[in-house]
Amino acid sequence: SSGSTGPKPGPSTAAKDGGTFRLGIVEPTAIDPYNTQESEGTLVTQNLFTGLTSVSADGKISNALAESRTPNDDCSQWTFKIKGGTTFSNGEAVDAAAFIRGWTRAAAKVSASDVAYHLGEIDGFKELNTGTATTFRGLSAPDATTLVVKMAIPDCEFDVRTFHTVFSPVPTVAGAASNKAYNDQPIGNGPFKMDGPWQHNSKITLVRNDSYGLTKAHLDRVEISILNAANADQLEYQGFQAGQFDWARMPTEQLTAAKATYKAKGDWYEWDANGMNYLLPMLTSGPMKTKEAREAISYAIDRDAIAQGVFKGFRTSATTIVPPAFADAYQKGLCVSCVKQDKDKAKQLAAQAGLTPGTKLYFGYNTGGGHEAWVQAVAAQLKDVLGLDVHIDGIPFKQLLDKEKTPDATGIYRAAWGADYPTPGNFLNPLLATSSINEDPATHQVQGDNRGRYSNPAFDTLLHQATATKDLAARTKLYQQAEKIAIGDDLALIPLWNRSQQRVANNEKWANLTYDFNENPTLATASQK
Amino acid sequence: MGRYLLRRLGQMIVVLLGATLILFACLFVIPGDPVGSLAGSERARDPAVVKQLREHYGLDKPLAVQYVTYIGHLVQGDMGEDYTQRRPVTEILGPKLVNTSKLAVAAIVFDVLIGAGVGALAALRRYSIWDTVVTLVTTVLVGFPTFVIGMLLLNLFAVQLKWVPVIGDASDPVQVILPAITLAVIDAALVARLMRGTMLEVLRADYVKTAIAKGVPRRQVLLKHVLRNSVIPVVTYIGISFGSLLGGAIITETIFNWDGVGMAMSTAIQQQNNPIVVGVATWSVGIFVVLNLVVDLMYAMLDPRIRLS
Amino acid sequence: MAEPILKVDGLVKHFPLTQGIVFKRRIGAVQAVDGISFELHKGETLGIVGESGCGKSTVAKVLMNLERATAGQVHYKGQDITGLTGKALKAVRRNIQLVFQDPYTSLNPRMTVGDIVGEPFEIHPEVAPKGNRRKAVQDLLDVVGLNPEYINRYPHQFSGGQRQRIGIARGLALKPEIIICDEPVSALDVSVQAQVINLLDQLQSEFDLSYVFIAHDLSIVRHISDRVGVMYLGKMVEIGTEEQIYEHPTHPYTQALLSAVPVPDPTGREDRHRIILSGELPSPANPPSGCRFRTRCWKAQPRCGEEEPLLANPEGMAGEALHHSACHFAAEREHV
Amino acid sequence: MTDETTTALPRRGSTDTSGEPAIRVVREWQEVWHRFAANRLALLGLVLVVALLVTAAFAPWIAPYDPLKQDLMHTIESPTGAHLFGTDALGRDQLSRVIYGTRIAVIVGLVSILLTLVIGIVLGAVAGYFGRFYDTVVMRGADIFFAFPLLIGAIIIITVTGRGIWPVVLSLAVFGWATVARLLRSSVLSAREMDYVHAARALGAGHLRVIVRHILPNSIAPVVIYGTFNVGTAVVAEASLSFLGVGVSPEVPEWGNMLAAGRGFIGVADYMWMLPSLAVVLTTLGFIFVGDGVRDALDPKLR
Amino acid sequence: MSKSVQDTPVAEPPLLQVDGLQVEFKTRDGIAKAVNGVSYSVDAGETLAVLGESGSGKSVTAQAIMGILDTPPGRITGGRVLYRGDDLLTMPEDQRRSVRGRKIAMIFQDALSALNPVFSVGWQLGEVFRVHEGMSKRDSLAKAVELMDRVRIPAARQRVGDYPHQFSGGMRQRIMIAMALALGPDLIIADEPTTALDVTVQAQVMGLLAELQAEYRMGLILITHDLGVVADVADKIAVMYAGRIVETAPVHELYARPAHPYTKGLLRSIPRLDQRGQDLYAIKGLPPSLLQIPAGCAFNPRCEQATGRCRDELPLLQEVSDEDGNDLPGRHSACHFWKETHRG
Ligand SMILES: Nc1ncnc2c1ncn2[C@@H]1O[C@H](COP(=O)(O)OP(=O)(O)OP(=O)(O)O)[C@@H](O)[C@H]1O
Ligand SMILES: Nc1ncnc2c1ncn2[C@@H]1O[C@H](COP(=O)(O)OP(=O)(O)OP(=O)(O)O)[C@@H](O)[C@H]1O
Ligand SMILES: [Mg+2]
Ligand SMILES: [Mg+2]
Repeated sequence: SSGSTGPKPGPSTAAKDGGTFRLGIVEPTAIDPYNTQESEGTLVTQNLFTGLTSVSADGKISNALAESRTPNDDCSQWTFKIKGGTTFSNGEAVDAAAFIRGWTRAAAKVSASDVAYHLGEIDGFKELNTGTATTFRGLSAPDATTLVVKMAIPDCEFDVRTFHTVFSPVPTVAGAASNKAYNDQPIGNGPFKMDGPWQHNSKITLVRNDSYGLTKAHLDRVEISILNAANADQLEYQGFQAGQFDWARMPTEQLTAAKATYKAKGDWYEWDANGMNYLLPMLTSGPMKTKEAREAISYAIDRDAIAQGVFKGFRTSATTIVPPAFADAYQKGLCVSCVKQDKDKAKQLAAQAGLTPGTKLYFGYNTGGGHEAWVQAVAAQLKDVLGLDVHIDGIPFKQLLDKEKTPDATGIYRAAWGADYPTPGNFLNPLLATSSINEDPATHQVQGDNRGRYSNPAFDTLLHQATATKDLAARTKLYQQAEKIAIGDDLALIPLWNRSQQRVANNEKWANLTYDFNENPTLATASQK
Repeated sequence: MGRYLLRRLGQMIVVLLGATLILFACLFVIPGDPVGSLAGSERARDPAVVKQLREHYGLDKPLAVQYVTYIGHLVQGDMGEDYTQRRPVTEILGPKLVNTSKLAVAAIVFDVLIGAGVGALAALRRYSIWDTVVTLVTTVLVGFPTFVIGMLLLNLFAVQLKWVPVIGDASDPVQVILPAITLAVIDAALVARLMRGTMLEVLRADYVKTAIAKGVPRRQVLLKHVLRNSVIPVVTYIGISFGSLLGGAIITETIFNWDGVGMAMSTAIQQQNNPIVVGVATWSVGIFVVLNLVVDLMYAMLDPRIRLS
Repeated sequence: MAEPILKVDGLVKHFPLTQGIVFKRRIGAVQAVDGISFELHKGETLGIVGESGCGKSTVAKVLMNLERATAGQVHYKGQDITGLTGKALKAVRRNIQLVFQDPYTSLNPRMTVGDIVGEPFEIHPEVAPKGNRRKAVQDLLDVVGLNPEYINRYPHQFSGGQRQRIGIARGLALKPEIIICDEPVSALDVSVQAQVINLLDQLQSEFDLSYVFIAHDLSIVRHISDRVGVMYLGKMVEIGTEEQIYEHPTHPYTQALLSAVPVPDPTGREDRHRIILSGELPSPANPPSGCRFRTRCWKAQPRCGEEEPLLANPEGMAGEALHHSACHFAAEREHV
Repeated sequence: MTDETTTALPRRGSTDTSGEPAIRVVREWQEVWHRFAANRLALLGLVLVVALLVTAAFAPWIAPYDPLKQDLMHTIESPTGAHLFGTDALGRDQLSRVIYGTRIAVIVGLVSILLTLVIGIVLGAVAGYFGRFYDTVVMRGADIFFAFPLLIGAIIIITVTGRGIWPVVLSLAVFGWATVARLLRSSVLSAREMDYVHAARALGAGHLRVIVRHILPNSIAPVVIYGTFNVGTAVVAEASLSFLGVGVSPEVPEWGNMLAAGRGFIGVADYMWMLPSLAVVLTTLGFIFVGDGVRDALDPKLR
Repeated sequence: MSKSVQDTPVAEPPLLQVDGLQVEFKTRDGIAKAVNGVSYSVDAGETLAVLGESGSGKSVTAQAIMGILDTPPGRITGGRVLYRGDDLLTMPEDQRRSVRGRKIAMIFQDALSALNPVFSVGWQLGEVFRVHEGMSKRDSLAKAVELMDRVRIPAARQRVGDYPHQFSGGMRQRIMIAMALALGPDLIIADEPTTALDVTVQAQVMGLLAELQAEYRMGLILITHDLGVVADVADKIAVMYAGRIVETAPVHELYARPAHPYTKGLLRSIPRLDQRGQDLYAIKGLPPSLLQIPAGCAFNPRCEQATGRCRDELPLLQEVSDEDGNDLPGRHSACHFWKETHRG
């Protein structure tokens, strides 16, 4: 069941104001844009702040507060025209200075922001980030509605990045990122504002921002309950069933039953999201060193059987790293070995690679993510087809990542990636570029996200070309070529399945409700029926 | 007596130091850098950020120094700052502790009322249908893991019957009932069996005969003479079951979305959020030691033959 | 006379007296035993009589090293045993045994009679070789008048008297040199009592055993003892041969005691001359000054409250009947 | 006359070893067995326990399928003739997994409890009997271990050692002994003041003997109850560890794993958690009945 | 102080009458017949002493009367216990409870285990008043002190809050006595009340009992081994052997002329102050096993006069008469050869 189902936003029927929308999330790391990082935090921050651009669920970028975004010829400088006359909910004007303020605040050393690296291409980031400067050299505001961004690393798709919440404007009251009072009750310029501070582990309440500068929201309030991470999906779904929530995820085990109940009612959403699940092979040492070995593994896995048997059809097999949600860049079937299980080919390649039966293969995965079942299925298939001695090892997430980073890591690891903003580069760059290995010279640990240590100059060159290409179609082509090298040829990552998402929503009560790019409900458009 | 208390308090400090030291050592052995990667995300942390955080948390210093620093701060009531939200541990744990205490107290009340009551009933009606029913029910309950019991209860009362909300509010006393029962069930079953066992012995004691011979009504014989003597092991058990309560709280809190320390602890361990782990452990040792001091005092109160010295 | 086998010297045992339930405060001490000295010779029986609560059992326990003496020494064959531990203590205990006063609590409810009586052999395997033990146990049961068939029974299946005999059998098992009997026959019917007494007598003559025999029954004490000590409130008030104590008691308390002995003959019971002691019974936590008996003594004088009478030969007495008595006005009473 | 009253005395150093003694000495264990066997519930418990052990020993012969054999075409199927207990999320036969699960249950349940009991009884008895310094050391030590709730302690141990059965067993013992020790200590405290303990000491019995023969038998009942009761809870604790993601590896056929995997199916495919629960319950029941039986059999007053 | 049996009006039923009481215990080795048809009675103001071999069923009988037998393993298999004519055994529990403590009180043989270790003696003494008279805690405690004084426990006021284990054996026993005396019952069953007491205290306690007896016309069943005490206080005596009454007699007559060989042996065993040097007399042999009570007369294996008849035929309790054939009131013997024993 690829593609997506569910009520489309469509032309809004005369939306009625009012109503309280309720849903559950897990405790975010931060809701202040300087450090908002995961989907849950983004849900809050994005409704509290409006940045330059917005992105639709299917990855189309459009202007939000920006009226125009123009790069110079070599994309070493970007000029954003900002819509005038909008204010923060405290009445302060949202001007270019507000953006500079926000970006500077996030990049400053004291913030130790986990997401500031998104600003890393801007000139002066280094100095700010290491504390040798206190102002952001690359940013300037010739007038109140013009923001000029000078790039240290030219990037022709920089504007796509500005969708990320770290690029939000902040009012002067925000102060430094150590201002805890603000962090817990940010004052923003979004469709909603905070109703009281963040009650950690308990509740976040938003109310409509009636002074919002763009299309105002319809909902009066949004009540966000904070749930235990360990079984949030269970709680969300139970809460939904009990009528306590209007929007929910559900545990994999309950999907079939939930779909049967809610699809007919029109309360069911299902789509392939902007993420990818794959196996991360360790390329520099151990059994996964050769391309043949990786292909053998890939051929040995029966993705369809697992998608049907284990996921009951709620996952679709993947053949790429750039997900199908990126319709323009998507190259179905790129990974040939991913298309269909082929035991003979697998055996043959394994023999070539010296992956003899009985070879030990480490297979790491993180606990607490519900990965146990499919991991066992994959392991069983590898055992069956190739006779490998697969050692599956479930450990906490953090340990898993630390393990992947060590220089002597071998074997395969369960991995997944989700997009921050809609560009193939957001997959290819962090996951596969040589620069993303960023090995610590002292410990030889990987410090970037390319933990498989894939390094191919041809691939790197293509990526560079892509970021320097202004034309979207041409850029996409370059990305496709790069992906072809890394996945099609080298199989540096082994695609497993697309990131499929399912949600239930109370559409008896709500209209104009759908999911957004970050898999969150579109609170800004939703309205009472 | 004052000396006794003082000595116990001194021992309490030793226990605290011991427990935190063991914990520190354990955490040290766990591979990986606690601030090296982001919690719960596939993304690596910026090396610059990592370096900065390591300095901020003093992780660049030797373990012994870290430990001494921790103890130094602890004395001043400062338990450090956690790694994910970068908030003071005391601020994070404070409300959680309150919530868990509510749960624990309610659970202990259930343990005592239901556990001891049912156990006493079984003992009084030994070999009757009651006894069998109690034995069966208590064993069957023990056979079910806490999470199954919790989920069944939640499913029935919150999802199906909608008597209570799924996502509870720790400040509502009614909503503590389900999680407290879940938490108490296994201990209550054990208390019931313990009670039954000791009570059977006490019931045969000569002094019970004396009381009957005095013409004391059966009810009073049971409530005063028998109960007081049977309750001693139960009190002991309640004191020590605190540990299992906190353990059970992890699961109960997960299932009922009860924002308590058990939950915090288990997530913190997974995330290597060591300040929280050490914080919870320090609290729990402290509470435990105090609790057991109370239990020991209660002993002396319940059984005058026991001399505290 | 030869060296005494047991020599007790200024034995003191005080129990702390506490008040309050939770916060126990020490408010004084029960002076259960307060300076007692006596000697026990080989082959001799020393009877100890005295009011209930006067410290007889405590003396027994301290002699056995079951309670640590607050002060004073116990010499066994010249060796001070009060501080012994480990092997040395075990060796001494091999030769001194105690028959407990309370036959209910002194038997392990989870051991069969066979095990209880056989335990001494297990602890001191040199006494009875392994193969002989069962027989030895049966013989012991037989000796104390218990049916050897009961060997597999548990204590709660016996009557009080039967239990007491189990305790005696256990005490006899090692055939120690000294047996301290703390009211060993109080729960027995006279016939069984007679058996036990005869048995003790017989063992004594055969093995030259020494007994410390604590009892309330003065007839029994007289029957079995060579010498008798009379205790009152933690003190020894009179000590002498059986003849001296029974025929020529000089301490008023002893006289009162003897006068109160019930005679197993109902004839003329209405006109017996008993010395009925009056006055407040003093507490061992707060004993009277001077002579401890003075509060109930009909002879009491101001001197008695000021000066503690020592246990010595009373002045102005001589002859056969001369023996130690702790009374300023020690004198034989006409009546008895 | 008086001759009749005296009976032959046991002579010192008598060498009479001839002949069987007239009276049969019933061995203690015979006794206990006798009383145990008279208790119907205890026998039922024994049957359950023996069945568990037999199943564990002969699992490969009893189980209809390979417990690891996956069949992705037939996942999460309700009980049928072919799969009496249905299949799990990977199409493995639930019955076979439950049967193989007995092996781990025996190891986790029995071994961990035995370890717990051994450590707890030794330390508890020492603390209670010797008192003072020993008591303080043991009890404060126990406090340290108490302070870590079992699950949390187990998570820490397992995080250090890695997942597996033995780390689970180890953590159950390491964090369980303190309970036993404390439970035992409190009953030892009252037992050690009994006259029969004095009596044994008066006989010259050493500390070991006094503890083993006199104090333990009279104070162990709560521990026996706790121990047998906890065979089941150990298995359940294992399940909780699986729930928290630190139990044994998920492919291992083990009840806790099955419970943890099945919990998501509450209300959807209940057989997924009910059957392993049933197995745990029956095991627990078995051990509790046996424990009660043993306790009663050991107590001469309760027959 | 002593009252002869004849004084009691005939019309009134005896204070307590035990009639053919039978008690057995289930043991692993079989049924132990501890009490095999015991009958005796006490009138108001009268003292019945129950003598007998240790293990002969004296305490069990008492427990059966009080209704505190362990059931199981014990079982009352027959007989009646009539209190002022009402059968206690068939009485509803509530009614029976109001009799216990208030009308019939018991002094236990083993004082330590009979006192609850976790309550102060004052509390336990006071409980009687709280239960039966609805007294307040404070008043009941004052009463407790009074009682303790009465049984001559030194410094009663200070020790009222102490616990049983802090008292000496004799003191505990006196506390038990105090507890029984508390409400001035009609009947006291005293199971070896003075075994742990020295003679002076014993004399006081017995004196106290006698006083109360005279004052309230209290009946007393005194179970004891102390033939001295019996001689001092008893009005009549019942002698038990192997769960049966083998002889009953008014006190003077029993001592003078026992009518059963067992009684005779018992009396001969008494040590006397004036007797020294020789071995004490003791009845030969061992008490019978209750699992296998010898056929015929239970005493026959130990009896010097036993004949074949004694082994075959169970002697019933029969009236004893003097040489002139006059029935001796209150005298019974369960010996085929009572005549020989009594008159010989
Ligand atoms: N463990 C103890 N703690 C406090 N006081 C005690 C303790 N043991 C005994 N006593 C007190 O010591 C005194 C002597 O007691 P002991 O048992 O030696 O008396 P006794 O002479 O054996 O009396 P009885 O004849 O009644 O057995 C009593 O006042 C008793 O209350
Ligand atoms: N629970 C029991 N199980 C088996 N036999 C018992 C039980 N209780 C008492 N008996 C037996 O009943 C008989 C009578 O016991 P009881 O206590 O009445 O004796 P007694 O006459 O009071 O003796 P003593 O003078 O020694 O106290 C004894 O032989 C005893 O072994
Ligand atoms: Mg004594
Ligand atoms: Mg008796």
